Amino acid sequence: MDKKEFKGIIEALLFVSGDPVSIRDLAGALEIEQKEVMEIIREMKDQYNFERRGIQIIEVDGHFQLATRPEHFEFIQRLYSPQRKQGLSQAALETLAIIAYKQPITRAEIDTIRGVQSDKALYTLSERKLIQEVDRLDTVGRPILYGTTIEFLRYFGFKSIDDLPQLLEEQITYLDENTR
Amino acid sequence: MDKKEFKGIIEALLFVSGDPVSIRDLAGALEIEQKEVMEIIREMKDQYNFERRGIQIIEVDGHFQLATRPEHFEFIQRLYSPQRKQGLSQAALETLAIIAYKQPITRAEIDTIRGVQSDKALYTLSERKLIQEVDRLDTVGRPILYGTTIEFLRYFGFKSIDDLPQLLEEQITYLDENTR
Amino acid sequence: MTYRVKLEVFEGPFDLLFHLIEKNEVDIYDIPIAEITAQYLQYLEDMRYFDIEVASEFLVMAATLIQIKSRMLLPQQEEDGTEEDIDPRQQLVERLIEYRKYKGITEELKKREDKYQLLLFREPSPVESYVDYEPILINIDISDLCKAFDSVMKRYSSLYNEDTGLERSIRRESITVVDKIKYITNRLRYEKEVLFQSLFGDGETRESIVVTFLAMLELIRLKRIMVEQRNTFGDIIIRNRKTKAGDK
Repeated sequence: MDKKEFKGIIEALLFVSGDPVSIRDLAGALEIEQKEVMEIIREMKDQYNFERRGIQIIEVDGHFQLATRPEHFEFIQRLYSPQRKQGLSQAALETLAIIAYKQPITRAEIDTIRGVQSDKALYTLSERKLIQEVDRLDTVGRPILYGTTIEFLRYFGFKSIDDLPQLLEEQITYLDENTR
Repeated sequence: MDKKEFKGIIEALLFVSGDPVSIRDLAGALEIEQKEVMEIIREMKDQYNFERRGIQIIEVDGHFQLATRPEHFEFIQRLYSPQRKQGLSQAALETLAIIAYKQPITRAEIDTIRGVQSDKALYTLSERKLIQEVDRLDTVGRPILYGTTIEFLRYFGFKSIDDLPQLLEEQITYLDENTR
Repeated sequence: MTYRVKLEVFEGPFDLLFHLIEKNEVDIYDIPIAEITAQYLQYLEDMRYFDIEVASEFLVMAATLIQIKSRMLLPQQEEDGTEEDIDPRQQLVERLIEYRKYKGITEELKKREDKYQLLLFREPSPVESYVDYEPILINIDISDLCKAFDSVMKRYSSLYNEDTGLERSIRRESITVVDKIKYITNRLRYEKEVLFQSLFGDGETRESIVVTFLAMLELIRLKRIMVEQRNTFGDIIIRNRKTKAGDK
């Protein structure tokens, strides 16, 4: 089978699934190595972008999914008027930023950084499955330790959790350099 | 907007829809003539075929839809195969056969025929949605009467519940005649 | 004079302080504490004016600011001989800087949220349209069902009828699974597709049917054949499994 054939099959698999498909499942269906799948998908991504296709391959935590492009939203809206979900509040975003960067983290620590109580924000974020209880601290009251979810990655378009600290750190360095 | 852009948008629209989209709707969303849409789609079809893509555009009665290709069917099945259900145990199969043939039937009756308790089998079959509670007997304890489900019919390719006992009877008579 | 200014809402005292620092364009490391404190307190006044409940955190911060201010006004004590004094603002500055980190990230997240909200996905295709190889699915079909029924009824009747037990003992071995596997693969060599039903000829014995079925299951397990039902109620068709990847 040539690479073109593999690309076609991967496209078909992602199309049928709708949901994210793990690289492991793709490799299993194609009966090739995961490494090879990765390489093919990387090429596909480039091709899709180069050809300005209507779909793109997004990657979240070792899973791949087909999605439309933001620039086509307007046209899709004309035809289907999909509802845009309400964005997160400033408080929720702030809380999420702290959790993303400092996870696992307790509510008390978040409150200290923010200078305000974060109960409501934590509730919203849990409801939207953007954060989860990852563990509990071994101290009095066994406080919950929060962390981000895969949904968080998808929601903000991060490939993996490793993308995150890097990006955040860059920003901080950048901010510091530009304000000192 | 160039043709490539239109192609991208059409792809996105068809991708999101899932259902067939009329040429009129496409023309409306793109704000171009239907004739032009037709021409673009014709080109897209050719491209998809030429590039042996994983998806194709199928046309039904002035409506367009994305679909996978038959030659990729096998791979799609492989993808789904890890989720394949386990086979039914002999106990479950027996219980199902009794219910299919003798429905509506109580658990006590099933137990009598099988000579053993059927709780677990009944649970499994309910879980798999092959049987359901169809009624309750009007006696002490109001025991549940079990019957088969639509899923059961679908699964075995029966058109209706009426076909079932007859067919089973025929088959069993047939089996019996040929073995006795 | 009513002044109808929409009061900006701040997430907390740090948010407000940070806003004041930016507004006054002052160095975060050298905050003019008297000025900022005055503005901070004014804001709390405005909140009261607009009947906005002032959260306790804002009041705690107000107290902190006033405390820092007074400490800065006090003459520096040098009794322990240390040259450089600890800036009373230091702790506050550190916390502000920590807070600012996440403020920056929050903006980035907001931007990303706006962008990725515009991505749309596709509903998964119904699995059934791809997997209606039901015999592969759970490896049972109608004849299995009959077999099961038959055997259970036999067992049941044997409890009450001795005859059936006798009958069973004189049954003879005839066709093996291997024979049937050969038969099926042989047919598939010449026919592209074989109807499942056609595997059972007239006058087939029950063993033969069961054995044929077992042979079919074995071939499915070995991935030698594919069983397909194109329509939900359609015929079951047996085909050689296509090995597109090329046979080794």
